[in-house]
Amino acid sequence: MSTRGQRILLWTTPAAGALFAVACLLFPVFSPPLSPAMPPEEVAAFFRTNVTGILGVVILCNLIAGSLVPLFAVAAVQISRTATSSSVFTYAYIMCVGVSITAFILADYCWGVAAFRPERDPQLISLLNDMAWFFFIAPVGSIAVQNLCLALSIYLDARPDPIFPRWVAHFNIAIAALLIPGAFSILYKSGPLAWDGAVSFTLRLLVFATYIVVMFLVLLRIVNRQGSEREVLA
Amino acid sequence: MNERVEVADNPAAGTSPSWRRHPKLDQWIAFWIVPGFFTLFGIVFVPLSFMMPPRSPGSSTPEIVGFMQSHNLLIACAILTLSFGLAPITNACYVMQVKRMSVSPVFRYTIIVGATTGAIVGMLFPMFCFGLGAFRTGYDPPILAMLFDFGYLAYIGSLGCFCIMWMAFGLAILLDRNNILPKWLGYYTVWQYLTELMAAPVWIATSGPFAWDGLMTFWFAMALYVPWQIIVYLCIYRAIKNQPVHELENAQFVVASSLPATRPTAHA
Amino acid sequence: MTSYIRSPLVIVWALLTVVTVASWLTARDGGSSHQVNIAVTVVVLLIAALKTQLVIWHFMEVRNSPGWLRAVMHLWLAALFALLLGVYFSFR
Amino acid sequence: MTEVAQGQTAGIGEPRRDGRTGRHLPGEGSMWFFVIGDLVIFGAYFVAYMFYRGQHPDLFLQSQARLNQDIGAVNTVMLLTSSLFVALGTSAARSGKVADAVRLFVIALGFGAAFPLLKLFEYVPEVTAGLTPGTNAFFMFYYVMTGLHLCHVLLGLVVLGFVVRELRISPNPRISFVETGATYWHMVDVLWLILFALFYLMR
Repeated sequence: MSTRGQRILLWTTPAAGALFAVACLLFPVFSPPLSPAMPPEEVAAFFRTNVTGILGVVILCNLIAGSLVPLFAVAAVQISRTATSSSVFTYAYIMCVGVSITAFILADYCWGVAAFRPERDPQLISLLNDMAWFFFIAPVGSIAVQNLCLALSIYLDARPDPIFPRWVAHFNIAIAALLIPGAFSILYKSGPLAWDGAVSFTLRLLVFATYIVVMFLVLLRIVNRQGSEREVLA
Repeated sequence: MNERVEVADNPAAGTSPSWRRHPKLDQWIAFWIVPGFFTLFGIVFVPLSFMMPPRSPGSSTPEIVGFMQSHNLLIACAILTLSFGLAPITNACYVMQVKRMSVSPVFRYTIIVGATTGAIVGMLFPMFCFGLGAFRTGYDPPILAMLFDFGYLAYIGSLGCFCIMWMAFGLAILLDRNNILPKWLGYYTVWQYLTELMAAPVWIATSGPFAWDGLMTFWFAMALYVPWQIIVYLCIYRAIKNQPVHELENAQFVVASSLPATRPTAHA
Repeated sequence: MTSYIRSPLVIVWALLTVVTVASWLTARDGGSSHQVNIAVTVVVLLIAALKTQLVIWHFMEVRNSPGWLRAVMHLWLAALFALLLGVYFSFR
Repeated sequence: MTEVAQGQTAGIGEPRRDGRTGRHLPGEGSMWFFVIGDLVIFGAYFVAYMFYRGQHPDLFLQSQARLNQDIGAVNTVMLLTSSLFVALGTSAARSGKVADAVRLFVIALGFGAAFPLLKLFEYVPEVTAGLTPGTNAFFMFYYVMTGLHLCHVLLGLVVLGFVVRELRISPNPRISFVETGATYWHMVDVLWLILFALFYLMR
């Protein structure tokens, strides 16, 4: 079985990553990130003055929302190839990817709906904005579990010549640990843990970007090494 | 888990620590996460936030505001946000056993999709409705009341994704010829489907036995669901324990290692 | 096929149908003014219990089943109708 | 037991005697687990209905008066007749008369299929007259319980279909499968008998 399909899908990742980076840099809500302490009237005013920028990025993100899925799908295939006794982590990984992507899409929608009619009651605009930030920053539970599934599969790989290098497991656990504080962003309105803070926002996005780049390179090497070996399908 | 202790006494093969050589370790890790996850859930839902048993849909506005803006609710939501990723592991345990059955892969793919959508609409979304209400003081009471309704309706009234999941799971058990899980568990799973049907009226009734905190929709469903959840895990425990080593997906590597192939089955 | 008409099951079925019609007529007469009517309720519920017993016993073949199953079925039937009547009368 | 004496002359329609014990569990044991459980669950629902009925007797009585008792009674006879043919079919299959069994099960399927159709004639006028689950507690109970039962009926029709299929295509039909399907169908009948009394007839 050839790995051509995996390689083709894997190579969509750089394009997806570039589009996400552009979206992130262009998004008015992120430069600088809106403070959670902002009163509803100011949030509404912000949306009124930035309709074009917000809607543009929202539509772009709506289109590219799932474009990192191929990377995760290739990761899932490689997880299923590790010699563990079952596919349990592959299944958990796939479900987590579905949940994470949906949370991102919901965040996108909430920002979009807020910008669609910015003259709406400021309370509602603020509510939509809060909800969008919640969905964007907080649901790290699924990403963390995703990484842990990958890491455990690597640790437990019984092959004499393991699929993944062992450091990838450590790396995934480190990434999970760095992402986890994001869950507590809903408890704070200021400081590093608030959704515009150094830990929940800046660190989180940088960590995630690093993760995508590293995983892309790792998977590229693994898929190239896989050669004609049969894929173990879940 | 006594197998693991004994295996640990074996001389390690290669450079890996010996605990990693236990052939079913991945399944056992996933399995033991489950009770932990449900215990955490129980603590967060009941004594921490009093989200469960459900508040009455007929609560007065001050009651709703008081509940929605309690700090404990916010902490509960943060904990759930952190741990809801364990739900897919829970479901992966079912899916793995379905994979071992003699049935078509459509069953496990159906369960995967049902579980994914279920985690989103049945957990992520209601959690954020409650979290949002608690996050910002100063929302208008009608907005809080809407989030309250949305949260409970999405949590208790999410039907279709679980229907399809229980249907696929129950049918897979009934059609299976490998006897991975007992047949009567398949029939019990049919009642899970029944409880989802019973929960449909929560979208209509605002009080009485069919409201989301009602006897018919909530308490009877709980009386069926809680034992089911426990029984299903006992059955999955047995299924993992009884799985012969040569059927494991890593069998070719495990048999070659220091562990004798017959050893774990001797405990089964 | 005609030999099936002489089956004992047909007699059971005839009995079931007759009591169904009887309970239906009872309820119609008693129900013209839709008042609480204890007599109608008791008759109707007892007929339902009888019919349930007949179906379980003869159609489901519980009469030839192991003792535990017959015990369970009797217990269920007795408990259900006792509870139904008990709850009914507790609100009188 | 008087049946034991009859056992020697067991003819058509008489259940087979199990040579070893004289007692025989019809169908699979797991189906009986389901049947008993389902009866207990429905029993709990029935008692809950009686309880809430007792709290608002007038409301329930007035609402009950608006149901169509005639269709209810006809449906009862439909299910009873269907059950009779299922029972006859089961015993025919047991005594090896597969062609008869197929015919009897098809007739049973016909009577069974009349049930949802008649139910439709019952529901549609009620809903168009504004009697929906949201109307009051009685109609909520009525729609939920009859709806739940209707789901059982539809599932039962599918099961009967599979029984017919087994009898037709299998050279050596599994009697236990036929018995399992029959047991389920009789349970559906039992549930309706009680539903009919509680929702349509009692005062």
